[in-house]
Amino acid sequence: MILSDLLDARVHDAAGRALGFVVDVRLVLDGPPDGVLAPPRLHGLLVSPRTGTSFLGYERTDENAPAVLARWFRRRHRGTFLVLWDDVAASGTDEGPGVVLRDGYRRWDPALPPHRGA
Amino acid sequence: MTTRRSPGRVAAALAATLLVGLVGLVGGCAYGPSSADTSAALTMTAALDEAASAVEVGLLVVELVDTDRTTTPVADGTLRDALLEVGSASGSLADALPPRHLQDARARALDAVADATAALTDARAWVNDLAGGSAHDLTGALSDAADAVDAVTADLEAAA
Amino acid sequence: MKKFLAVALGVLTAIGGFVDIGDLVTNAVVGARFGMSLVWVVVVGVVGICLFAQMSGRVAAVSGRATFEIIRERLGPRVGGANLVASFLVTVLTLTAEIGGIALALELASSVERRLWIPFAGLAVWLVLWRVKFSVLENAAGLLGLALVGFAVALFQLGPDWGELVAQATRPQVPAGEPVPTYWYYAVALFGAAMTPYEVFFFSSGAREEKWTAKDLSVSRANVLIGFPLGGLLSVAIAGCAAVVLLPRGIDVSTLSEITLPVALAGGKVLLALVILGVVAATFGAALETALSTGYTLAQFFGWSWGKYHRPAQAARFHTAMAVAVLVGTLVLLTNVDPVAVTEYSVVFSAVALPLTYLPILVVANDREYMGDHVNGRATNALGLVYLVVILVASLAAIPLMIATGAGG
Amino acid sequence: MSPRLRRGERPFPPDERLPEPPRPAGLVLDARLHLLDRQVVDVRGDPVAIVDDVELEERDGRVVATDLLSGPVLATRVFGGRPPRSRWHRVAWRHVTEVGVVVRLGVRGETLDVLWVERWLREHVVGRVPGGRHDPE
Repeated sequence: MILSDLLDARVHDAAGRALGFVVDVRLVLDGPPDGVLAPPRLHGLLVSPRTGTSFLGYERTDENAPAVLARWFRRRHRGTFLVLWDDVAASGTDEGPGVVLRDGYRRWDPALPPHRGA
Repeated sequence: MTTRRSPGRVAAALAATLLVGLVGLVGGCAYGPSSADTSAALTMTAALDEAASAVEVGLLVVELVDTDRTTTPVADGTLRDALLEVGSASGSLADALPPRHLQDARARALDAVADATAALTDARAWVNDLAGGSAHDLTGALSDAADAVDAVTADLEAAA
Repeated sequence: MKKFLAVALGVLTAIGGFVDIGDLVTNAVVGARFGMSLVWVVVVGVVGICLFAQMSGRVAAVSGRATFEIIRERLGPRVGGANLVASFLVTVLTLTAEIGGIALALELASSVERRLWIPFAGLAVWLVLWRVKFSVLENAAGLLGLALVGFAVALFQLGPDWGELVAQATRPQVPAGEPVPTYWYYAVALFGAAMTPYEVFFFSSGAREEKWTAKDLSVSRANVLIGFPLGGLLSVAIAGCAAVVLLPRGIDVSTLSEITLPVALAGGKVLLALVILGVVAATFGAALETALSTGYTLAQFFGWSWGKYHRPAQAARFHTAMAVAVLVGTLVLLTNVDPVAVTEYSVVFSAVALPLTYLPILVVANDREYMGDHVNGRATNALGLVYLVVILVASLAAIPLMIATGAGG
Repeated sequence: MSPRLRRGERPFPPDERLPEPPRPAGLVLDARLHLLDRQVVDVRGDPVAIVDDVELEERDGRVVATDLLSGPVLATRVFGGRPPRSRWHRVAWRHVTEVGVVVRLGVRGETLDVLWVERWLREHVVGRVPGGRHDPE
């Protein structure tokens, strides 16, 4: 699997209801190191009702300037949420079903933890 | 369930574009039969403007050479550029297809531009020291050509 | 003292490097047709390029990231790739115009036909890129380009009615007989001539070439904020010469030789020779900058090793890309296209391509991960947003105006 | 316009406040925001490639990133589709020493196969032109 198989994929819940698109993939460097750093573990998916323009990063960080731009990009990404990888039931690699979440999945606040550690 | 841009909207945009285009076309034709006259007259005045500009360049270059303010390569290069411009003006005039009542004006325009071309070639020969004559004579010839060009331009503008 | 010298040298090269074939041709064309009534656009353009260059230079110095690395990272491969294609094409078009400008100026200096100078000019540009150190190349071209001060000298010697010129500039009106869309078309062209994308690619990558750090920011800011406005004054002087000498005579500028007429009239052979030298140097310098920018944009988008601080063999793809760009520009000119016409198109397309380059820089200049304490202040951001709107409007208006006016017809 | 759910089809109210997720123990990276399209530099700071994509693999029930990918995968990110596995140019994650504004490696770029075009041009074109292997003057 490669990241672009997941990015922009459609997301459905177990009942087949469309929830949006994968706009980013959250990785966590925990676990035993592979070389200097731990290998990034697939932690969760960020799902937004629309794809595209997720690139500017305003929607998930505390960057606030210039205020007009920050507000605009944030508005475009209202409704974005994080689902943990454990809640993903299936992820088709091709055009097929896209990402399907398991029954009883939970939605979390998409904001990044304020300090990224080091 | 998702939309890449609904077909309805695309169709609406297309229709709007077409409509604007059509209105533009009809608007362009709204001048009726005289529109062909206007466009021929416009082509011809634009060509005459180009020739007038080139003749003014020639006058300025002759003045600069006469007062020893420019070098021969620059003067020669400038006159060659001016000659290219009158050449292009004469091409546009020949290419225009004016209505009957402007045919005479076109003939005079071609004559005026031919005079300008001759005056500029004389000036270029003089600048390169390949011909005699004085700056005064050259200026006279160029001024006459400029007057002729202006006269035809005025006639065309009156007729259009 | 050392710092003062650095600022002085930087300011002088910024002045000499500001004017390129685009500024030269567009200002002369506009001066001869519209007098001083479009000077306000030069002011808007100069403030814009100061803002943009200053931000991109700061981002490069603090984060070590040059402009196109930022564009790729923030816009992603699709939108970033579209921007790469647009910026690359505009830069190659500008490079073509600059090489043509070198040939035209050499033709005036020698009376040898320009077609014979074109391959020579292309080869000389490539050789300098291949063998000469960045700092030498930047400073020599900038200092020789200062010879264009001849246009300002000429304007003073012409002794114009200053009150009239100032009145035209401060109370701009569309001159009688000129259609309004044509006025705005040339406004966009002048804006594009002052704010060409390659200047920013070159400036930010140059910060990396010279290994700037946050400590160099004050020097770089002084270079930009003093050098570019003085370069802008030079642009205005070019327009002024045309407005004083060519406009009253009804001469339309369509060749480089016509641009030099006012200088000969005012200052005679010596000043004329100085200005022709300045044109050769300015176009040569700009040809180097645009050629480097083609390499910078490609290398930064694809992550190649780049920079003049490497031997060519250590930046093989970068040097290959530049050589191909110079070759393409030279071959295009050999088809006998008019370099002045190429220039007029290049400045308009510059205005079209600008927004996608400007926006990522504005965003990253506010990102503390990159910039630490050197993020934009409130005033910079306010101005930055105003210019975002100006740049967008110019970009969107450019093509419709070009079609409506028949490219200025 | 990029694909999006129409307003009426959105399953959740847009301004809902969601709970904060459990805070993981290690460094958190959002792939698009912090990893993809970033410059990769080698141990000396020389550019190697851009992170065009990332390969993931299931290991002991966890999905982890094993390699950074570069080269032809870029074209498929632009135009869609998927290049054959044989044409992926990989940089193993174990070489990565730091993820910041750039992705830093602990090895020389020369040793990695992603640089084959650069090496080919150097050996066959640029290195052969006189002056190609000298410092600029």
